Amino acid sequence: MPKKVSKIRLIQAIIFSLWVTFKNLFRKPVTVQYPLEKRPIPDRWRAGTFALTTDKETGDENCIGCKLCERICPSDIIIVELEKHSGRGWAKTFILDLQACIQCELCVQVCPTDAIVMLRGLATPVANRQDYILDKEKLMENEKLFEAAWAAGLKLQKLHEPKQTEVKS
Amino acid sequence: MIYIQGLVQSAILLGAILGIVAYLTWLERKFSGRLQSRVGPYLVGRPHGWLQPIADGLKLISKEDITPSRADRLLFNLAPAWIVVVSLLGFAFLPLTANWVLVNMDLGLLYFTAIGSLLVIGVFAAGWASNNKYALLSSLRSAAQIVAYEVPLLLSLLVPAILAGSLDFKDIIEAQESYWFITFPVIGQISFLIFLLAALAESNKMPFDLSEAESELIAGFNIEYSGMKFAYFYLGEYAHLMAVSLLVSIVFFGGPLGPLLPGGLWIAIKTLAVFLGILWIRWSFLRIRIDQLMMLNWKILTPISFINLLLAGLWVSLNL
Amino acid sequence: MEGNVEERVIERDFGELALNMGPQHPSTHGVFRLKLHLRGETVVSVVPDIGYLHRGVEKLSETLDYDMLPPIYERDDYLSPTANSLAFVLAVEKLADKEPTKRANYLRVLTAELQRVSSHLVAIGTFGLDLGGSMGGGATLFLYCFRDREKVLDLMESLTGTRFHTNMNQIGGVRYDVYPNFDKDVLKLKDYLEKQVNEYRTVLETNPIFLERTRDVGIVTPELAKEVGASGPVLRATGVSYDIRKNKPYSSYEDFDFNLPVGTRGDVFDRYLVRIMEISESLSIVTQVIEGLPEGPINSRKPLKSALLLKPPKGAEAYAAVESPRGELGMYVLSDGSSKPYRLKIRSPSFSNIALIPEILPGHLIADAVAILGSLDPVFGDVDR
Amino acid sequence: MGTQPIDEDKKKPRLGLEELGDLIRVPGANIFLTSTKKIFSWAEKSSLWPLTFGLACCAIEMMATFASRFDLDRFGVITRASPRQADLIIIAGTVTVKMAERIRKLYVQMPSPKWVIAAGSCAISGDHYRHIYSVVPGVDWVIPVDVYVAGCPPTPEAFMDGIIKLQEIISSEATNPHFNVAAIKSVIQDAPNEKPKKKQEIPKTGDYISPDELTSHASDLKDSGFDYLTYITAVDYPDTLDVIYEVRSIEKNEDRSWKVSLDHSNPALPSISSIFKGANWHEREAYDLFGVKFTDHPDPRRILLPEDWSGHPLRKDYAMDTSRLPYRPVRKEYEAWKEMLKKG
Repeated sequence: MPKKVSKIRLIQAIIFSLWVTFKNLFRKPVTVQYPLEKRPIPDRWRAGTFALTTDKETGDENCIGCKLCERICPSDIIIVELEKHSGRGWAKTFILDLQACIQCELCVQVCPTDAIVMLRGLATPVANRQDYILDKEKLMENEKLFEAAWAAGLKLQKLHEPKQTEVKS
Repeated sequence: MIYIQGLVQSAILLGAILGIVAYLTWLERKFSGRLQSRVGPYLVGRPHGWLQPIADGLKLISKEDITPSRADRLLFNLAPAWIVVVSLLGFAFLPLTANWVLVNMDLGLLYFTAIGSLLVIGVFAAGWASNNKYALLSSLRSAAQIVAYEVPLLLSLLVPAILAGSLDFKDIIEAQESYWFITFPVIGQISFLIFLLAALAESNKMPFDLSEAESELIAGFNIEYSGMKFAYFYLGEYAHLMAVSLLVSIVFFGGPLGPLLPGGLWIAIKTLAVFLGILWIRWSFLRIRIDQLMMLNWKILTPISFINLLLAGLWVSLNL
Repeated sequence: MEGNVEERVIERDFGELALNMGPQHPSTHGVFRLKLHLRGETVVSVVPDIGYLHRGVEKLSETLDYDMLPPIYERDDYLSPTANSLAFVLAVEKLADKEPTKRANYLRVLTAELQRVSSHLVAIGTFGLDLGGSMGGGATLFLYCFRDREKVLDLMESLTGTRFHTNMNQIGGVRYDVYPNFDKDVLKLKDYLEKQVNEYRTVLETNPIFLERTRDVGIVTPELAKEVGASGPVLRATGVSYDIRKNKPYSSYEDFDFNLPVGTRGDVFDRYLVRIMEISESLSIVTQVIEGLPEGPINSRKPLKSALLLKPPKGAEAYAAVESPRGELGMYVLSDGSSKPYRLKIRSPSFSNIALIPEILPGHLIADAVAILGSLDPVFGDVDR
Repeated sequence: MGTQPIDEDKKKPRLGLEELGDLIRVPGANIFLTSTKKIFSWAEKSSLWPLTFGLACCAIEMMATFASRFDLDRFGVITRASPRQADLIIIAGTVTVKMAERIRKLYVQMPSPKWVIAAGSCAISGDHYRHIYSVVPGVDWVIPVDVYVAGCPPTPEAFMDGIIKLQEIISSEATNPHFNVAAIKSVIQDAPNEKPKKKQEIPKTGDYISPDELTSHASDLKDSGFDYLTYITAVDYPDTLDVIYEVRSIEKNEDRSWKVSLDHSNPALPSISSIFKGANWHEREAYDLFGVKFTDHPDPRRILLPEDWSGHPLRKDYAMDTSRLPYRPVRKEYEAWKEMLKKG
């Protein structure tokens, strides 16, 4: 608890607060000049938009229409319709309504095939809110636009897998 | 003929001042930006946003002009004009070089402070006419504040006047040939400090910007003003600040006096330095409370400036 | 304008000026409305009005599964999101008798303490804004605090992917593990912040204007604070040394060694002091976490699948509280045996702290009222829920 | 109010230059006027002053965008606290019914031309709160929006993208296709009447006392050192309405909790706000959300919801009053939009 400040300390304090601001006058500003330069986006970025991935070798969609993401979404913005042919499930429709997304990444976490990922790129602002409804085509296109973030379903699930054997004896 | 000459001169002066004032707002934004380790205006007129004041001005012109339905229309529209006119009037008596002044007057210093104190009428009218409680509170605050701080302001300005033996700016400048009044031991510095504080209070700048206290009274007396009328307040505020800086540089820093460079340049440099100093103070301190403000004035500044004035008078009369 | 001049500005009730402050006001810290009655500039009486951000989270909880809920609560107290989800997760773990792993506990402490730092930096910054306006030194303090907060946010972003809505806590553990070199980043942050915090302390605690504005303003007595249920820095500033982290340790807080800054007079200055001292304490906890981070899994449950719904026993109820930057944040959960809570009550610290306002505001000037409100540091997502 | 969709376009023509162009019949006048218009729209986009106005989490991120690291001042964007001097209102956060009319008022107070950015999921659509009784599903039910910025909360970069997008809109002078509420009005339906669930027994635990003992119980506890009121809340059990109290002794580091069981038809019990001052607000909340009446309460008003609200939302049988708010079924809305797009 500070005592009553003496006169000399008072003047000191005034000079010190002027000094603190003065010091900053000659420091380089911390500003990142956004449209001109961009700050690095970390690997685990999940403030961006989404994409549906395709298999690198076969070119098939990864989504099997299992509806796990639809079930887990707290915001209830994912709509998946399942159709079955050629021995596996496919998403007939896949709609992700970015208007109400809370970017919790739960859909990514539960995905058993790494089909839905978050991207290291921002969703562009729109003048028409319907433009934020991402249907399957848009989500597939998104994959080419930005690179995917670190988190993917299988990776996260492996991280959460309780270790089989105790490490410590 | 003399009228036309005066008209032309004042038109030039007016244009120059308005241009300078517009760019002072830009300067403040850049300067405060650097103090706060950011960049300030940059993208409008790249680099460094030198078109920013022009954009602001043009935008304010094109905005809708709103008069609240229950406002006092006459006063509401008169107040911004009053503020601008009064703050520009001050420049008429301030010498800009050693021998160039629009109106030369024996009582220049007194007249300048008299004009300056008229500002309060505009502020009060604006606050009252807006029919808004925040504006009313703000205008009451600012009336109390400006009227109270006139006392130490004038008393501290009288010190240089006594030292120079005249109220004429020309004489004051001439008297500083040998030394600037700021360097006068004790008396000069005290009167400078008191003047600075009182001037900050009078022009509503931090730490005394109670009438515009954003966190308390939202925007103060100009809360209901939009578009160009608001721009007038902005303009008036900065013009007044510039006038005060100019006055300080003349009365305490020897105005146009200085080696090598021409007088006009010296006065510009000094004014700018004082202006930046005021900004530096502004962006470094918190606001004080209204009762503390009044306490500071009546219990500290006014007595000290009285004593200071007395000392100055004694010194001058003993030397004579 | 014709008409009675007095009638235009002055209310008819005995010369008092009724002033409406908010919900849009620069210094109400969100959407808060105060109906002030002024005599001159002195506040005679005050009627607070809340609920402008009432989003019905408690109702929403009854419609969602337990596993979907933690990210929802992070939007409540948006300055320290993990504290919210932590309280919920602890309550559900109590309810369903799940024990998180040790490493998960440490990581929960880590994010919670980092967010306490960032939250207190916002509190001090906006407090500066209240005292100094957006066109002066207050703005400078605000911007410095936000500049330093960005460093914390950058760390959170590299750890969890977003700047503050981390979604770190999950029932049974945490979502993310630390990345390599995380400890170096944390230590760098600690060194930087400690230097900055010391600088702010020297500037503010000797600054005559700051002292005049804050000392002996808005005094809360310990009795009043207890009766109203104030918690956090507001309670500790009155001299009551009570902190859930110390008194009822959760999430292995008992492993860490830290002090509780306690005030003496319960005024605005003490509340500021407790906050800024807690920043240093939190930084020390963070280093202790980094040093003692145990190996092991980060989650004790099987990986999240919507097929594996958590169903606590019927009729089980639990109350778990954490020390959020604003005070005791508790969650009361009642289960009806299904995968959704039957009833969820959020005991929010800001709600109780704000209830002090009608008690302490009268007698102060408007400028003090703003300072007092700032020193209570309410978050309206937390008040209104 | 929130329920009334905005059909009329709010924007006035800038400066009324179009009318002027018709009056002046000088060759080249129109070129002069278009270039003047261009200059003014450049000025407008270069000097956007937003209102100091934040609602929730997004406001914190907005503040961060104004702060040194991102510094919106570079765009010429500085905040004004008075709506009269603002050109732009950034809706950053959830819009509730209680707040909606204030937002409308603020918007009306701004001088035109004026712009609106809806930042964050809550402002765009109401987010996960959009079915909740007190939340407006998207601020465009209240005021017309120019730019939507997604995110929860949007990162500062997204905010700046939003500003840039708005600048593009201003300089292109495109009339923005505001969200057409009428188009989806057909799919807005009444909130589904929740079927009363089967009354299942939920076992109760804890100390129950009768309402008559309440005040004496509370004051006894207070005298014995339990002077800290933690919380008061209520639970709507299938058969009864229970009020839960919890107090604490800081010295002993102990909690005491007790419950009072009330009947659904007339839930009334004495107030303890004379014993614990803090009970005042907690009891008001219990009244507001559950309809528990506290007989000698000093200030028996609603606390969170507007005064004229009907019903007590946390009761299990509460049906949403759809005359106040539209209920938004996402899927149906989506289908309607799809059809609209198909039609062109």
